[in-house]
Amino acid sequence: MDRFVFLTVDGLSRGAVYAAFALALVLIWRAARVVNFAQGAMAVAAAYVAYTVSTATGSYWLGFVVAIVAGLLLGALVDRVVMRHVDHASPLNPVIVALGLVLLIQAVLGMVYGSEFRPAEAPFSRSALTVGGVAVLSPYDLFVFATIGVVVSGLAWMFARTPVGLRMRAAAFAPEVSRLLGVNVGGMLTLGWALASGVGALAAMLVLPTELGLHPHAMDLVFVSAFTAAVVGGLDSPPGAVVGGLVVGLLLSYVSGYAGSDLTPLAVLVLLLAVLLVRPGGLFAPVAARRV
Amino acid sequence: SGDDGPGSGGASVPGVTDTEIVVGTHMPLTGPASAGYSKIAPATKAYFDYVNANGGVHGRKITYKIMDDGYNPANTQQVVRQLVLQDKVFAVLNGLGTPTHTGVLDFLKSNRVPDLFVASGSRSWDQPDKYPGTFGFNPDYTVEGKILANYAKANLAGQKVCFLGQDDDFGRDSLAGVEKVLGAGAVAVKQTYVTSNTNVAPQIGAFKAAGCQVVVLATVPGFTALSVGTAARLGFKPQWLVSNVGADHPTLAKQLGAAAPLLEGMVGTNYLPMQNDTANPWIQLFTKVNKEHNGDAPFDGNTVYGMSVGYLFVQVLLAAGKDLTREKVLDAVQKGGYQGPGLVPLRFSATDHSGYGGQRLSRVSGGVQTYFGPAYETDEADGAVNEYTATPAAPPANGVPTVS
Amino acid sequence: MERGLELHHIGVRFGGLTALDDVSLRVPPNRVVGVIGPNGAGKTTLFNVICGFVAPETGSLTLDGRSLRPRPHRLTRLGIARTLQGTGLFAGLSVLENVMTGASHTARAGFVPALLGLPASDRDERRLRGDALTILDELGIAEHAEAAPTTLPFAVRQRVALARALAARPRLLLLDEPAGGLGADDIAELAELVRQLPRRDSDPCAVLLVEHHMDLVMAVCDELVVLDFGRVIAAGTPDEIRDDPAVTDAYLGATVEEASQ
Amino acid sequence: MSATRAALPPKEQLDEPGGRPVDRRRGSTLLRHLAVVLAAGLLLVAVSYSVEPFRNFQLATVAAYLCATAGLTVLTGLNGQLSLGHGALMATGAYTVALCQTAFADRGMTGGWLLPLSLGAAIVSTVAVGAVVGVAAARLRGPYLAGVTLAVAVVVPALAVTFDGVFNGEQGLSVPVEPPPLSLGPYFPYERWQLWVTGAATLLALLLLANLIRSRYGRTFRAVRDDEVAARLAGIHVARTQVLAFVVSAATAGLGGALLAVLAQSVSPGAFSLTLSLFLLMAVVIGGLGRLTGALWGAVLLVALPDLTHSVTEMLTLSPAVAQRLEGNLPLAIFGLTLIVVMIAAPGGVQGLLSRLGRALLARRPTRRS
Amino acid sequence: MTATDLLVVRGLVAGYGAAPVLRAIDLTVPAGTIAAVVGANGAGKTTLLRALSGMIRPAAGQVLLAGEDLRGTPVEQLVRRGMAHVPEGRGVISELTVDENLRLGGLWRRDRADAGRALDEVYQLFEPLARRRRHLGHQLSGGERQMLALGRALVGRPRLLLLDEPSLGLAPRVVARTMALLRQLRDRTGLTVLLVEQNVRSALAVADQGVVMSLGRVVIAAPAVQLRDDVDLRHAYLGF
Ligand SMILES: Nc1ncnc2c1ncn2[C@@H]1O[C@H](COP(=O)(O)OP(=O)(O)OP(=O)(O)O)[C@@H](O)[C@H]1O
Ligand SMILES: Nc1ncnc2c1ncn2[C@@H]1O[C@H](COP(=O)(O)OP(=O)(O)OP(=O)(O)O)[C@@H](O)[C@H]1O
Ligand SMILES: CC(C)C[C@H](N)C(=O)O
Ligand SMILES: [Mg+2]
Ligand SMILES: [Mg+2]
Repeated sequence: MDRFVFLTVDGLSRGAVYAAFALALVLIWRAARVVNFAQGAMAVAAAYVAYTVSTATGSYWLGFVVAIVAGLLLGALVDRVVMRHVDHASPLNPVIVALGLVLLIQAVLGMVYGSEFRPAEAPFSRSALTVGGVAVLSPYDLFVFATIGVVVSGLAWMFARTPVGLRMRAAAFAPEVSRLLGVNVGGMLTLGWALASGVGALAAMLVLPTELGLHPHAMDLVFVSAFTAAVVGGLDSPPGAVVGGLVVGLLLSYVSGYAGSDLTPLAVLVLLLAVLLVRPGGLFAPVAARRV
Repeated sequence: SGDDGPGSGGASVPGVTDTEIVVGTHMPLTGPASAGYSKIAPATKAYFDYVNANGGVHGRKITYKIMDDGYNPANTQQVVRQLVLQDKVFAVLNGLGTPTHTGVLDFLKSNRVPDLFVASGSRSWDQPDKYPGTFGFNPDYTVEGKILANYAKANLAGQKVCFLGQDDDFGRDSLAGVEKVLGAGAVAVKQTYVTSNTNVAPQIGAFKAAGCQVVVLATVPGFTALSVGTAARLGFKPQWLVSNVGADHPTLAKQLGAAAPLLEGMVGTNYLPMQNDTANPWIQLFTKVNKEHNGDAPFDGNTVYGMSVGYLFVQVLLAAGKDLTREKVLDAVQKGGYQGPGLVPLRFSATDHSGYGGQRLSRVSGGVQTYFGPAYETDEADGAVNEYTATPAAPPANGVPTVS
Repeated sequence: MERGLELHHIGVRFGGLTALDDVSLRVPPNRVVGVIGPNGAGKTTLFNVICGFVAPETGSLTLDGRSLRPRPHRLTRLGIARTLQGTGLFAGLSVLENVMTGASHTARAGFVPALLGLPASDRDERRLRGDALTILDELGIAEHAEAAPTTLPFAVRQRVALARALAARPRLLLLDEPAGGLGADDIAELAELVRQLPRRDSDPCAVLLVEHHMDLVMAVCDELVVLDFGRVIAAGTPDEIRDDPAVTDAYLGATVEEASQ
Repeated sequence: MSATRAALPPKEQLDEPGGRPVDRRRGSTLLRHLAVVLAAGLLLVAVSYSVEPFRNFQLATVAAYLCATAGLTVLTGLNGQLSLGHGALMATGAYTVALCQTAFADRGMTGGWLLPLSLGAAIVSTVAVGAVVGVAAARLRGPYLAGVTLAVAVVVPALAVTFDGVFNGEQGLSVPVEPPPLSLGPYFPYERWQLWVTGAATLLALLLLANLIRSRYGRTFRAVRDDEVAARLAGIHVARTQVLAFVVSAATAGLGGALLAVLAQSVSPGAFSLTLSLFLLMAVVIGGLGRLTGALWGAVLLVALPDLTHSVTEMLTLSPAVAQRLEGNLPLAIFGLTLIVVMIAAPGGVQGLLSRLGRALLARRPTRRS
Repeated sequence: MTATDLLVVRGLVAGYGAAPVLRAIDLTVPAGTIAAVVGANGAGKTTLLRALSGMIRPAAGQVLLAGEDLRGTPVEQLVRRGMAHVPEGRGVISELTVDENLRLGGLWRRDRADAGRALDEVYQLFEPLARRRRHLGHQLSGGERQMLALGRALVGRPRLLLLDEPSLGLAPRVVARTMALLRQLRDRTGLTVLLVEQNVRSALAVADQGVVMSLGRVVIAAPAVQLRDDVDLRHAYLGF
């Protein structure tokens, strides 16, 4: 029983960080209809900037803020300099360009920072508090949950309730028509990329302390888990990303705990199939589109 | 480019001219596995450059071609073929990794390319009958497991021993070594990890739940740090006994950052001089080479490793004589008896192609990793773990070996 | 044996919205039946039921008296073909290939002959291509056979869609707003074409037509069914319908002049 | 939703597959394609004699990759299904061939027919795996399909570790392959023999694929890609077509993996990582999606580009301190940058570029004459 | 050009590739009038509207809206100048709800209160939409989408409305009502409409001016009554 509680809590805290990163993927999907394979590399780049600032100033929080700002800027930059010029007629094109970006960013990071692991500090203790003899969440986990809660509800509110959110959705779904309706589609796209990349950077800052450390490839595996989470939840749904993240986190924890960590990839595939064969658009899929 | 001049023996030897010897290697310079390892080959090259600056070997300069395989066996296939067929290297030196190098054994054999000092502790390299041209360098993982277990048996008797290993040969061979010494049922909890899953909390949680007091780690550096960090989070503080693969303190400390003090008391193994032992003449030599020929890159265990490989190779070239051929090099290695920076014997002979045959234990104390106790040697079978008492050799005055 | 397609008491609901309510109708062989009704009355939904895209909650269908549980890809085998509102052409296929695709179900050579490039497969292809060219010719658009559909004027695209449906040699053709976006001349030609379909020497077929263009409807239909809020509010010959006040009220409405008052 | 179609064909690809006017297709498809394949085969033999062993090996690798990229072209380019998991299908073929060849060697069996048998087995096993994945894939679209295939790409190599009793974990299996037949002479270069074997297998696979693309199956693949609803109304069973495309694609990918294993004489999970799957996709898109020639450029690129960028960086003389940093990373950076620039400048890929060039030249000629 | 000419087009040339579709279009639409543009399929009517609203960049010529040259004005700025374009094929955003689609039409406006009023008016005008506020665009029938697109343009209270085949797919009754509505809006609010139609009869019934296009040119622009009633003209240019 203790083991179960332990694995559950551990799974939830891992799941929360997957959720954060999945959220970034959902954002960019909603804003630009692109699965941004470069999200991980971009987030790591922002985290390196934070690392540089933190080591230079000794302030974690300054680095934290700088990471998010760097993420926002990098997202805008990627949109303006690269993605804007990609022919989106085939949705594969942006995917391939994103993969190119991954190579480029990781290589540049490798050149600038080397391929050693750098420490990724956590701003709060990661030691679990013990309640009744059972280790439960650590202060850091609580920080992660709170941050993600704020971000998710903020974004959900923005998308559903604000004019900017409506504009962003319209621009993503129907750019031509939206322009005719006075929406600055280019601006919305850039905003979408910036927001997504900012959330990605935030997620990286939350994820990295739980990973091996800071490394150009540090988010590769997280990307795979987070993409799975986003797909399980439904790529169009921010709450779906959160639920998907938690589900994936729990699954990985239970499987490694009870069956062995070599079975985790298989478990992820089974989860994906189980969910998608029942709901091909993810758990939180919108109403199936009328096609005739 | 290598076959345009004949060796002095008359017949053309690939990669050898009167003025040059071309050797190559495959290394992970990029990708997730490159952390740490990417520094080995440049260190080796720096040592060669140092030797070249001092006149080379028998008047020949050594050219070292480093190919990046990203730790991907498919790339290894390509780059090794490029080295052998295109660049016509004389030998492949210190190719890194078990899965990567396993794939090219047959190719190297059929092209009769000497395959020297593979950078991995797998036992695959020690098959003189099947692969007469292949030689290891690292002590094999079973030897290491035995030595770690021997320490536990002698100094931590009665404590509950548990084991975390990588889910491949590395982990398996190491566990086999541990069980050879402690007995088959003696390891209370055995867990494995895969590099594609960076959450080791379930495994560490299991150790804690079982009340493990000693945990043997057959882990790469990233997962050593991760395990130690995770254990601390869970309030679990066992005695760590760590394979040399994942025990380099500077690497671990860098990764853990502020949490580096968690490494206090960690027992590790190694078989080369400790990089922080500035009194050691080998370290002095290598530091100098690093400064002059390696852009004064950060100096750590990988640097020492790379230069030690270079030193051994130069020794072998010298022993092979002026009329260099591939056969002569293999003979020279098999003749054995090389003394260098290593703390334990190199076991090369006609029937043994494994590398170093032992380890010495180190401990982190006060943030410094230092050796303690004697060096040990043993075999990968059921032989006893013995102290190895020979005094280490001193480097030659100019840092370049001479014909013995 | 004059039975054709029959719908018995079909009901369809989307959530709380009743799209079709107890709809019965019959399309006898070689007749042109029109379905008209206000926007959102359920006309396209009716087609979707016949095609199997929408499963009715109540009611049943029969084809020549035999019970029918339609599935879209089996339709052409049953002798039913349909065009889509909009054109639904394959953008990456040439016009000719689009039309050949319509007759997919008639191909006989299997996978292995196709893989090996055996004559059986080549023969199939030649036959399909010949048939398709014949139909294109019949519709007067053979010159566009090699063109990409997206480069063609709308009226030609509409014809390609029609040609693709005809390539299946249907006994019943479902046309969903075929005149949408066409000019007066094109509509006149279309009317002529539709009128001819039941009278053709080879492969005559019945037509079920959904259309808002009254001139066309009145000119080609033998019978009309009027839907409103998913229910049949009138049925009869075009003349009967034209004078039905309920229809005028729900659908035809007044002229622009009258509506302005 | 735009991504439900993995690939809208650029307009210029309409004349796909192959020649443009309809009526040129009079004679037998088989004979026409056979002629091309034979010519290519002869060319390959001639080339194999005129270049060094390493180039032979590289060409053989191109051939092996070509199987996989051609399969992916059929799936993604023609049928519009996105697969991030073709590396895993290659792994399936590779491991099958390894197990077969080892079994033969262990029983002391020899003979020239064993390798084709193993390759056949590899195809069969990949078809089985492809069918299973394909059935799931047929229900999914766009990124959801990408998600599942991504998981497949991660799982299949991981299984080699889970069932290490059979697959020998990370270290993998070796693939015993017999030397060239003695009838070719005692000094026949092994690499040339490798090129012959892989070249022959690949050409055969391409022949079949080309036939298929030219048949009604090719047309139904593309119809399903363009408009599923219209395809169903045209009497096409969409799901079945998608599964078929997946299976065909898997079969060739499996063959490609098997050939790669034969070339390398070993298999290990690391050789079939997610990265490989992603690179395959990049290769087909850069080569030019939707055409077999595009697949060829993609395969060439997969082999040549790392080599090319490596030689470029080798030409620069760098201080050891800088070299330390750039080593390995600079080629990757160049590769990434090239990829981005190519995709922006020529979204139709290499083949699209060549067709445009060809058309421009054709268009100019008549004016010159007049 | 008089002060009351809201839209003036001079020598407009535009197209998609090398060959222009529009060859020197001249057109004047006085404020508060309805101009019906008719012509065969492929004449370039849609292209004209797209060029006017900046969705394709004209190769030559001038477009003046209330005397201001529109050259170089980005598409998204045109609504702020009072021009609304309801594109061919409706342009309903199928992933958004009916309500969101409509709100989008007034989002650019500073006067939020009036935008809200305009929204209510549209719901009153098209009650099928009011019944489907929360439905997603793709759930609507063809005709319902057409209403939504028109209503969305009206929420922005434009001065000039560019309509591309609004009658497409609409029931006759709704066509008549839509045309009547245009006339009402013209009379009540002074709305100016450039109406592209295949349904020549309905279009000419409400229009003040008839413009016939053929092969990318305006072949005749005349008072609508004249085109409607002059049998010779009708035969010559409209074929009925
Ligand atoms: N998949 C669906 N989900 C929800 N509502 C639907 C769906 N399909 C149709 N409807 C609704 O059912 C009603 C009937 O729609 P249908 O498309 O059959 O109308 P129609 O008669 O073809 O109209 P039009 O002439 O405008 O094309 C409409 O109100 C429509 O909104
Ligand atoms: N996106 C495009 N690319 C290339 N050519 C086009 C494009 N759109 C239209 N055309 C061509 O431009 C010409 C004019 O088309 P346009 O759509 O303006 O005609 P239209 O008068 O609106 O016709 P319809 O009544 O069919 O709507 C046609 O020949 C058409 O083929
Ligand atoms: C590179 C080596 C020192 C260790 C590595 N795990 C291997 O055996 O492949
Ligand atoms: Mg309809
Ligand atoms: Mg038009």
